[in-house]
Amino acid sequence: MKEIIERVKRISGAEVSVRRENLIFVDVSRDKLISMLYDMKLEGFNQLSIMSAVDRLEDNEFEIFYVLYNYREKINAVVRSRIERENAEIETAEKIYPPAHTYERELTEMFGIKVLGNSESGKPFILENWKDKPPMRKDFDSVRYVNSHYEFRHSAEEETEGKNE
Amino acid sequence: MVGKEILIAIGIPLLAFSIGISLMMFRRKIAARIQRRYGPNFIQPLIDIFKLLAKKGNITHGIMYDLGPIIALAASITVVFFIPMPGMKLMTGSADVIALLYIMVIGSLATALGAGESANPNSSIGVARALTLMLGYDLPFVIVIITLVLKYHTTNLYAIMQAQAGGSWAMWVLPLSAIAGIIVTYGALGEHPFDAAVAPNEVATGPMAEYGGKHLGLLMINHAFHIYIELALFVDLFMGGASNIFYFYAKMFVIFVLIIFFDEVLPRFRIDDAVRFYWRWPTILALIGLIIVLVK
Amino acid sequence: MSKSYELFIGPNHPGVPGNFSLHLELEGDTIVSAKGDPGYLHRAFEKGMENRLYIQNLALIPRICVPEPDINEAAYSMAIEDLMGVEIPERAKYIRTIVLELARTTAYLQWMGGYAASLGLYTLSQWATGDRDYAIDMFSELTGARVYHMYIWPGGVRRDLPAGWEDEILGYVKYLKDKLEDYDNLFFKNAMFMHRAKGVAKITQEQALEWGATGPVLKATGIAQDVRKDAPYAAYPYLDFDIPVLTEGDSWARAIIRRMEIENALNLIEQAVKKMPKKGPVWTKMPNPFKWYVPTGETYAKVESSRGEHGFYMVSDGTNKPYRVAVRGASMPHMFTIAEKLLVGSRLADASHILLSLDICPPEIDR
Amino acid sequence: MDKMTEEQYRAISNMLRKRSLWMLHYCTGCGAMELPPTMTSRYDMERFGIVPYVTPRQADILLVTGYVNTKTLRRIVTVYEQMLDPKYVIGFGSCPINGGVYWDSYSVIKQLDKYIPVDLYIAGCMPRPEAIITAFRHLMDLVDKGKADGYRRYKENLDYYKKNQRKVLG
Repeated sequence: MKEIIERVKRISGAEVSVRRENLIFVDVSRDKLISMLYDMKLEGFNQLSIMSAVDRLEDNEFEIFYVLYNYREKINAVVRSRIERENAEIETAEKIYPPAHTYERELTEMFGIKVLGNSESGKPFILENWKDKPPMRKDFDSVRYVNSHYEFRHSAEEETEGKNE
Repeated sequence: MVGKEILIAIGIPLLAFSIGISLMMFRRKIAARIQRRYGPNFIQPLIDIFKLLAKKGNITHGIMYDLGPIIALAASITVVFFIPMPGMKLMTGSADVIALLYIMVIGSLATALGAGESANPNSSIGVARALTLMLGYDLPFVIVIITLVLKYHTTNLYAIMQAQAGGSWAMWVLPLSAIAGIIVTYGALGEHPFDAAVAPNEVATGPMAEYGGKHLGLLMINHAFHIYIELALFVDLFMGGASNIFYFYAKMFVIFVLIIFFDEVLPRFRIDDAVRFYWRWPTILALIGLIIVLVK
Repeated sequence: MSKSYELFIGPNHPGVPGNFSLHLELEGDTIVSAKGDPGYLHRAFEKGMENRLYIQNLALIPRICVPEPDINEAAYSMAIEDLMGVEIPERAKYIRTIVLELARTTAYLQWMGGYAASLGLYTLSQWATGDRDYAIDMFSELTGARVYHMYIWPGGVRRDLPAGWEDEILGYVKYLKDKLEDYDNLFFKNAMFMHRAKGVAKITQEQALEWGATGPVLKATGIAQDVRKDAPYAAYPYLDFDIPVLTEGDSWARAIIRRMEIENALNLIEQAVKKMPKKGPVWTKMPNPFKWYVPTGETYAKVESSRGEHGFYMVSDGTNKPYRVAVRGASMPHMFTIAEKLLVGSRLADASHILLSLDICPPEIDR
Repeated sequence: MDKMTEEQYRAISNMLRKRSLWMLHYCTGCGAMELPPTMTSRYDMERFGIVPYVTPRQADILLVTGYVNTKTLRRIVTVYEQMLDPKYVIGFGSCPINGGVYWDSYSVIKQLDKYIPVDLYIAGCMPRPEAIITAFRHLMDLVDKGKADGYRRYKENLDYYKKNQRKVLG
């Protein structure tokens, strides 16, 4: 177990923190993200479990994370990188990990982060006719959206249901 | 005398329909028991048909769409007149198997035309599959018919039936042809494993996808006739018909239950597999049957 | 006249596993391109969880995956326990194992019904769903609910086993083992099933690893990757079991793997019931649920679901609400990376069969 | 005399309708999970003549099984309009009633009966098979008495429903 962590630590630009013996976190800067993923794949992290983002509103940044898994060493690694919140964009990782293609489509839709090199980034995926700001951002208030778009059933209405139509 | 003929003309289709629908009732009940359930009300298919005919909404996609089920039903009723039924003679005396082969196609073609006009791709695929399957089972069926014709030296269905009277059924004389015949009956009834045309998981009931309400009711009535026709034809060709209607019904029932048993435990063939199957095993069996007749 | 035409399968179509849509382009009967269209079940779980307390989320998460809700509870609880540094009692571990394996059995029986129906064999659907219902009875006795149990929670399980439940579950295990023989005779040894399934939707080991396959899809290609062995949770380290592996990689192999997993799960339940400490606490004392202030940090907790690796990535900012929870369902890569590629070149008749052989669960994709 | 036969016809057709309710095989939400047990050998809905049918043209009942998000609502409206009269809608579980646990979800609609007429609601999350069967029995009574007239209400108040649909579907 330890050996693989040492090997990951030797990759340039990697800041490794060990959470458990089978879960490590690797922080890299934005410009080294794709090369880091490439190096991780060479180290045997063959599977991309999930990739998504965390909206760090107070820092005005997005934190992109990739959860990778090494089948031989049985260890998970989370590669994280922070990007600017305004006009956020990242490069695609679909050449390295094919499943990233779908996760990136979801990322674009839910966070509004543009993915360069992904042919379908920005096309409607899960949402349909969405006109508001990307819903997973922290400054999107879903309760306010709900109150302005849907009506709740009130007890008084329940009694007259069927009559007021 | 004319009055009696009119009575028979009405009576034969009615009787055929009741036999077909009662077999449908048994079908659902027996299938339910195989599937470890109680099953529906016994007269459920009848209720379904009446409910469909009582539906209010109507939708049409064109003239053929409306005419399709009607032509299919008319063709089925015509076929019923040509198939010998014990105790009721109207046109059975002149029933010619080769003519029958052609009339039986009309129903399928009418449904195909009607479903094709609905412009639902599922319907079109289902129709294409149904016609392909027909191509598949018609080859062994024609060989089987030729075998019987050569065996009994007549193309008259009634005469073929009469020749088998007294227990020497074609089923025992020509067992290979009979097996081919029953496999053909599976396909003609669209039972598993040959139900690719109406497979809900693939083409959403195929030709019936756009039919609802009264149209579907007519198609269900047509299906009842269809069950009767295929089984009666088999009974007449291979089991020597019957002397009275109850005996006739019993024979059909036995064959039908046999079909349901296999139907409930087999997955379905892909359409290409089904045609390949038909052109291989039943065709080989039918050909061997033909050779046996020719050599004798 | 162009040769190809478009066909939308779903969302209202029995061929798709749930509320999901598939856009196919066909030439004759052969599929030339396939595109999944998710989102019909999108309920914004990840957003909703950010607005709720940790304890409230417990009611939300089982709904992420309907056929097998307990994996969500287990993974979510494990993430919280990891962040809070809570160790759960021995007996709770065993109870969790039993519940998870029973849930796995129900999920596979449900899958079996759908898979057999996609091949046109409705009798097995009826039998398997009927037998699944007896397992649901076990659940409703244990947890009070048929589908959404909310039984596994941070710190252990919600309450102890009712009296006599162990015997009942052993009785059910025995009953289902007998029934499995019926299923084999009806379906898994059926020549026509083999004819339909063998060689269909074949993937090689390299492809499976490249495309991010997990669970039965990966095991069918010959790789024994299973979270229960690789990152043991609950009572799995104390139990003796093997990971079933086949090398064919086609639809048949995936079906047989799932069939073997049912047997595996039943054996695990038996072992766990026998090895379980007969007395002891089932819940580590935790603070008042309104004051579950989870320490700042990130973690990734994963369990083995019936479809593959199911994980929760959880970010906490030290308050009593999660800052961000991301759910990893096995169906996402299975559908969009694997199925879309496998469908191309196959026949329309096999489309629904391929989707079910990969066991796509739409609620897990949409969340 | 004419009126008499019409009444009789209506009574008979209602009686037949209630014994043969075909429901649409459309799993709109997680409530679809409890439908297989209801349909199959344990509870066997076919005893009451309730059978799942595949296309909207063939079906009588639209079962909205659980939450409806806006993307599904568009399909539900289309499917509902494709069905032939008389048609009935059952709202299944607590989500179509008032949003259920998804009360703050931006994608789930809160009241189904604002968009299509609902004849019957089944409460619970999720309703047990017994509850589903009870609901169907209740619907049978309504059909028998001619009170399940959602399809008529939809035609009469088409503007109201269309206005609400446009509001969420855009």
